[in-house]
Amino acid sequence: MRSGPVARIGWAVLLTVLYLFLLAPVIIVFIESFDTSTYLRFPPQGFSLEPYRQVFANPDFQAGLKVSAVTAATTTLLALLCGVPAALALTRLRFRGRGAVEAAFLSPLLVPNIVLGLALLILFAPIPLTDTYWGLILAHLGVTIPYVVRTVTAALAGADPRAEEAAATLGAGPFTVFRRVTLPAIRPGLFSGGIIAFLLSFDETVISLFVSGHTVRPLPVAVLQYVEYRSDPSIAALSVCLVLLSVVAVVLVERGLGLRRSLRP
Amino acid sequence: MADQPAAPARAGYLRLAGLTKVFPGEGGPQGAAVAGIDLEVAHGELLAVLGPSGCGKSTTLRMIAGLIEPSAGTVEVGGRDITRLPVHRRDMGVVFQSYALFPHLDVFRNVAFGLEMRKTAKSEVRTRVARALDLVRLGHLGDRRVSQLSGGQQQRVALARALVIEPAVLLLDEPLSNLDAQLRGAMRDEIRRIHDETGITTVFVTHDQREALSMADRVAVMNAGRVEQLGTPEEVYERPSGRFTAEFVGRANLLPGTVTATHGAGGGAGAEVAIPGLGTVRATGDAVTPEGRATVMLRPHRITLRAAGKADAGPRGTVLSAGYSGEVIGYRVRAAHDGPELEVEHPAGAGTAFGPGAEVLIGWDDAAPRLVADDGDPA
Amino acid sequence: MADQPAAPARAGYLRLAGLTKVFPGEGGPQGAAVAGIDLEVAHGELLAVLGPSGCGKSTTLRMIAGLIEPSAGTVEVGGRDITRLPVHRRDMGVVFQSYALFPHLDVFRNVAFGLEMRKTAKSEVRTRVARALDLVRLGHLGDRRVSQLSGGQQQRVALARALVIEPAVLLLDEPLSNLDAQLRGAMRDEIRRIHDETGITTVFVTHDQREALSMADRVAVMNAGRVEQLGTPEEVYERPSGRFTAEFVGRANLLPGTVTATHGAGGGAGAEVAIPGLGTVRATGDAVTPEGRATVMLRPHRITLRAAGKADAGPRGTVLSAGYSGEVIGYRVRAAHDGPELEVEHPAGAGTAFGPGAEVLIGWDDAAPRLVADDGDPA
Amino acid sequence: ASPDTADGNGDTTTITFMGFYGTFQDAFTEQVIKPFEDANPGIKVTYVPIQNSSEVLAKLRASTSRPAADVALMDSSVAPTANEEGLFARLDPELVPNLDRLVDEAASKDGFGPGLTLDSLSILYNTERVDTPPTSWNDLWDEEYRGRLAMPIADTRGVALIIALSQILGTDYQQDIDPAIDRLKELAPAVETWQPAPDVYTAVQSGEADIAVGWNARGQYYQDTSGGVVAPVLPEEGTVTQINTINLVNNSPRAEAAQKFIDYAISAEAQQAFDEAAYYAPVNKDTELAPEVRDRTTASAEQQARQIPVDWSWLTTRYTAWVDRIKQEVIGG
Amino acid sequence: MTTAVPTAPAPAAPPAGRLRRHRPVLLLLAPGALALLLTYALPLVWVVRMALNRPLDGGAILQTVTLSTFTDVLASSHYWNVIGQTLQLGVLTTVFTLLLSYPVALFLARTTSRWRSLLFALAVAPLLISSVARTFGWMAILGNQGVVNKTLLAIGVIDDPLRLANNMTGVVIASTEIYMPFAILAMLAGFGRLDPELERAAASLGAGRFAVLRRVVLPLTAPGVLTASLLVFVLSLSGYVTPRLIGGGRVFVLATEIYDEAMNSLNWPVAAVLSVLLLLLFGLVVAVHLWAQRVLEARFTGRGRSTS
Ligand SMILES: Nc1ncnc2c1ncn2[C@@H]1O[C@H](COP(=O)(O)OP(=O)(O)OP(=O)(O)O)[C@@H](O)[C@H]1O
Ligand SMILES: Nc1ncnc2c1ncn2[C@@H]1O[C@H](COP(=O)(O)OP(=O)(O)OP(=O)(O)O)[C@@H](O)[C@H]1O
Ligand SMILES: [Mg+2]
Ligand SMILES: [Mg+2]
Repeated sequence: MRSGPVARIGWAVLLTVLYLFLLAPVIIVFIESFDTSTYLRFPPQGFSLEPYRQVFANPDFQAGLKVSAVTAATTTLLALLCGVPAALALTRLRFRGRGAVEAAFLSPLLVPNIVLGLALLILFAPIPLTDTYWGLILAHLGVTIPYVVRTVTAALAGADPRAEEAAATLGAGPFTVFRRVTLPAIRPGLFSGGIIAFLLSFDETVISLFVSGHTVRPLPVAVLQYVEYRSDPSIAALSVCLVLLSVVAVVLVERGLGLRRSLRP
Repeated sequence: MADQPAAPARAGYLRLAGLTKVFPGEGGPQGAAVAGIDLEVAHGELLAVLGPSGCGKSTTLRMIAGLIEPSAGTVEVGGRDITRLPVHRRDMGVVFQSYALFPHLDVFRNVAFGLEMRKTAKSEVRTRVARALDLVRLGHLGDRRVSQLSGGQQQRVALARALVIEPAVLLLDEPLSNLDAQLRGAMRDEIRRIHDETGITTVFVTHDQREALSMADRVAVMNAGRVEQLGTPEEVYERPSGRFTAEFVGRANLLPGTVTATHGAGGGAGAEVAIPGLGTVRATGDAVTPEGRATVMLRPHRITLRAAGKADAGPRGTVLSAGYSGEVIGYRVRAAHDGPELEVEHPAGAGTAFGPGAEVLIGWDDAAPRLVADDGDPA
Repeated sequence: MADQPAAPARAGYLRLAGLTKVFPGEGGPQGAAVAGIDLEVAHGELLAVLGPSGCGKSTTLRMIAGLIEPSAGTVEVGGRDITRLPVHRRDMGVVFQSYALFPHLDVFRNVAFGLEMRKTAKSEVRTRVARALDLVRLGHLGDRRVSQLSGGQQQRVALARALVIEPAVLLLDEPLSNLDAQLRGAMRDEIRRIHDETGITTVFVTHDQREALSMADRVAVMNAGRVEQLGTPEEVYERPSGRFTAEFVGRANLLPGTVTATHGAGGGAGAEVAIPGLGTVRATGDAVTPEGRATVMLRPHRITLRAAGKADAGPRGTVLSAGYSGEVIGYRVRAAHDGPELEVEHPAGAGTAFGPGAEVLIGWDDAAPRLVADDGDPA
Repeated sequence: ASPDTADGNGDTTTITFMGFYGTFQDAFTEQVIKPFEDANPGIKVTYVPIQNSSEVLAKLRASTSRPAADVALMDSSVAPTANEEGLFARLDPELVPNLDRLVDEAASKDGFGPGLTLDSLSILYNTERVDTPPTSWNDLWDEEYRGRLAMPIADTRGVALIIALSQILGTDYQQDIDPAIDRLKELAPAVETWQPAPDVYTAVQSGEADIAVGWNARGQYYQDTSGGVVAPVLPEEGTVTQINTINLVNNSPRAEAAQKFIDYAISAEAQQAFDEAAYYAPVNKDTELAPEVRDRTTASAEQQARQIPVDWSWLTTRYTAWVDRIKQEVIGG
Repeated sequence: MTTAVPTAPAPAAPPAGRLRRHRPVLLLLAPGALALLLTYALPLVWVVRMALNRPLDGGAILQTVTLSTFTDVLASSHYWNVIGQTLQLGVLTTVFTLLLSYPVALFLARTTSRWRSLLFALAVAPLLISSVARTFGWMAILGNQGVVNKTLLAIGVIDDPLRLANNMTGVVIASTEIYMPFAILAMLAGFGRLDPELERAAASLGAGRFAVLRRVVLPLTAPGVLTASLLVFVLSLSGYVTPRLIGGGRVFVLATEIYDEAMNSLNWPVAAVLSVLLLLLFGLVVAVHLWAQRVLEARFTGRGRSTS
């Protein structure tokens, strides 16, 4: 359909402005990350890679990175182990209360993280699971499983159940069908779900704030606490690193199931 | 064609007895999706299951394959009850409407899948897959990705995959419905050829009259979960048992009238029926109500129209509309002034064509009129 | 474009001149999606645009409607150039293939939409919508939700919505392709009836030969962005200008041979062509190459087969396969031993049927053979 | 989670110390822990950084049977609670001889952990952007500073400010703080931020705010690192001392090593090293600070003269209520 | 068709049979269900239990069953102020997020540009970027010395810095940006009915650009907008990082109060009560949403409307 040049240009300008708004913090953080001053100032006072060096030299960040990586990896693995079978049951089996079960599996998405964080603190503190790897992993598991269930469910819905039936008619038992037909078909979804779970866990801040401590302190908490005391370019540099991590994840997810299907709310 | 010398007298190899499926939460106006089907398919026979959308064809086929658990009834193959056998232990080749090829495997591996499940030796797998691919004329495409194949080729891979395991029974669910007209004709011949070469007992589901009639040894016409009629293509087309079959298998003028005389019995039965606007029509068949009423079926292409001279005798009519379609001209004709409206098909090109309003003489092939039980269930 | 007795002498009401569309980034092997179309549609005429998938039918229609901007060429209605007019200012009723009904409005509001855009008075909207709904026989369903309608009903709502604004031109894009066979026949008659009642100039796009031939006043056969032939249904079917039209509009045996004699000229031209296996065939038409070669078109249903006695003269053949489909039996016949393979269609039921292997005598209707220019572009 | 290497190989004992996060950690590790470890090869100190005293309290509560630390820092406004709950143990004067050498404010009356650092509330200002430096608490109300104030007072700083204001207004904070609260309410519209991020010192340095209240020690530290842009002022009316106490965690299996460490931390030697780096006033009478440093801490004679006395153990019971009042009446009002 | 059936005729599935049939379901659901029980259901029960305790001075907890903590909290005008600010933040953020996301979602739903994937990724990728990092970026943009004020001061548009940070304004601006990707995704998912053919149909019937937008696009996209509004509202009600870092200490929302009570005041019962209140607020919002969705859905399907 054709539209006048004024409308077209106006529309383009509006979209550009909106995209700029959306990307503003990332752009600014990127610019600031090369500054030479000891606190954030605009415009930047100079150009240096020193902030990046500081990030990698900071023992808190190093420790946080390790905690976050270990936690996210373990959480992802467990979330897949819990979420994939559930998604299978939800898409491939007929049983009474299926809708309710699905709602239950997705419902943690509707509970505020701050409440979940407090709840986990109250539950974990006496055990004591706070400030431990397992506490952190369990805490993250609750919020990542729904995402895995959702992406894998989407992948399963997209995979033709007829192919599974065909395999059965060709003599494949249920487990063989899963291994030889279902699994290859949902691999992109599994992959995307895993990446998203990893990133969610890696970036999780609020819940971690409650259940982590100084022995096991994940990176975002370390960053938040750092930001509460200092705002130097190294924190911008760290943010840029986190952004890059996300970009890598986005690319990987897009290669897998596709962003759109993976992130559907 | 004619009357089926092909249908062997052997007892049914595949037998369905009282096969029924009620889906949970169903049982509304229609009741069961499949409502007690009894059917025997002879060894080596090709049976078509023909019926409108939603009549339960796929459900029946899937119960045979073991993909749906029947609510009641049994499935037997070669005298063995397999009703409770899980899918992967039945020996059935299934070709799905959507083909359901494994997208992550190439053509060769798709076809080999069933043999691998049977732990067939590598070398034997190779030769048998090659043979199956040759059978469907895809010998050269073994290492193609499934996504690189055309619809017709995919269809043939699905067929090869089902055939290579040499199943006891081959089941096809509307295998041609995704193909375009051209390809469909070719695949029709192909499936029939393969069936004749392999001799595998085959059940195949379709809602396309043409497909069923041209391919099958026998046709089971289904409607609302039941088998309406089971017979050779010609039986089903020429001697439909009821209104549903008459109208679903080809087009039909169904003309109610009053029986004035009957004669003969069984296959040779016939009657004379007075039809308003058409006079008395001699028809074969014995479907006469106790009250002496009957419905006569006249296929549109068995009716002839001639330009009506003033003096000509015989039933007359007025052309309401004429539609040219190359091969034939389709007319709608009103018999007499207030008689029934008839559909008529004339070969086009040769002879005269009539425009709307033309007065015509209506005639028909003597063998054409056929009595049909009016089961009051129009298609 | 042959001679057009049916086309009225009035000047074109809708005129396309050099209409062309090249999609950005296109221009590959095929070049333009629409490659310079000249077409005139008379006031009140119903023109069918017939062609295979992807030939540019929709693109053409959308350029007429203003939904796609042409790369070149003009669109005129009633002598006024509207090529640059935005969609909503053109006065065209469009029926989309997917119907494109507004799901958030009920039937009445869907139909009323166009009138509301024209700020028609409330009371007038009411009467005109009611009239349009009556025209498509949906008068009783005004307050239904669109999702509660069957496919055929939705189709009729779309039609009413386009008609109610009394557009200068009505454009239909494969309006019947989503309907099942039964409904399709009925809607075909319906659209023709409505066209005859309203007299609105109509262009309608289809890839279904039968639809185009039976409904349209004239048919434009399109291929690869161009109009191959424009003519009445009969012209297009009986006297195709080239191989593409011959094969796309109906099925055809195309038999190459050597011209032994020609006679007549213009409409009365003819030739004798020697065809291996069939002998010498008299055909109408003048499509003869300078080298004296020609291609003869023989429609399958114009060929007759007879059981061949030992002594019978005339071309012979062997039946390769036979397919029953109720109305007709389709044969594949090999002429002589090494002659061309012929498709033949016989009316079923009456007369004899042949099984594979039968020896037959091949004959044809004298008026049937037709010379066709071999443009070397098989459908 | 608690390192339990005490019985590992007899010769090394590792004690866990919970201290504040940030620059405090840097200075304390460098000036106190390292020399201590050098002097006592058998003892290692692990520094567990925490955000604030509440966190220490929460952590210790959660780990009463197997304490998460052996030694912990705690603000004197919170410490009495921990003492009362039995989270901390009384010190053995035999093992901590330096207890005798403490200044009065730092000395513990009931035998629990003594003060480790003395600090006081001050006014911070940006020397580049403020023409007339503030000298008095009353200057905060000056029209000139309107909209340029950073007042992070929803914590101990607010409590200290109330006490200072009560002193100025001539009321007794143990009786009635309404006047002080009312005075703060007047200030509310002029405040730019109640919770500068990252913190006041940076906010003043960057110019996000020009005037702020903050702790003197960190203010002095930032004066150095900002090249004089940030300047702390100890107001002429005097100020309130804030004390961080160093405590022995109850049930610590390494109580002896822990008390050895505490003794060292409050020794004149450690105090001098640490305070010269971090600008706290020393708790040990014997500490001799370099004069230029001493003048910038509360230990200066001038400041000593103007100390506003505070009863922290009394205040413990009111602390939360006061903070709530600040939040609800001053900030939220 | 008289076939002797060797196996027993299948009676209505006996209990054992039912278990057998349901065993795969139970096996597949078990790990996930267990994990969610442990990490989600159980903690929530614990919070509710904690809310029935009483706080004692200095952070000790009296184990009891009483609603007095609830009544204390609800009697305090401060907490009503907190709830009010929470709602204010939620509503403002939701409105702005929807307004700014709608054009982007519409654009992404309709564009056929070959940059489509990239533009889509740019619009939703921030979702996967740590919100701490993004909030930090906004601190650098909105502050008195931030990018906006520095720029405007430099070009002389303003004399005094705009107060964009350390208040509700700043929190709303940053939150809007942070939740935009969520809104865009939710809208895109809900724009399924937005068939471009419908817009063309409307245009062919004489609808100009604006009429198409108002009469066709808006009603058709309403379900997507509704879903997005629920999502954003719910997310912004519980946002913690942004109010904390940009709120300047004067934006009190339930999330920050819960954190302060739990981690600084060590007042777990009050924190739990606030959490329960937040959950109730959520429940209310979700209920309203479901109702609105049903109403909207009825418009498309005609369900819930008696058709004569
Ligand atoms: N899984 C199911 N749950 C509930 N009802 C079903 C299910 N599968 C099919 N049905 C219903 O059972 C009836 C028969 O369906 P079936 O698929 O067998 O029809 P069909 O003859 O194959 O039709 P088509 O030609 O459209 O494929 C239909 O009414 C259908 O709605
Ligand atoms: N928006 C577009 N961008 C690029 N190419 C297009 C676009 N629309 C159509 N085409 C191409 O233009 C050619 C003609 O398309 P068009 O839709 O007109 O075909 P059609 O005859 O209507 O086919 P069908 O019967 O399948 O609807 C096709 O090759 C198609 O791929
Ligand atoms: Mg089916
Ligand atoms: Mg098209």
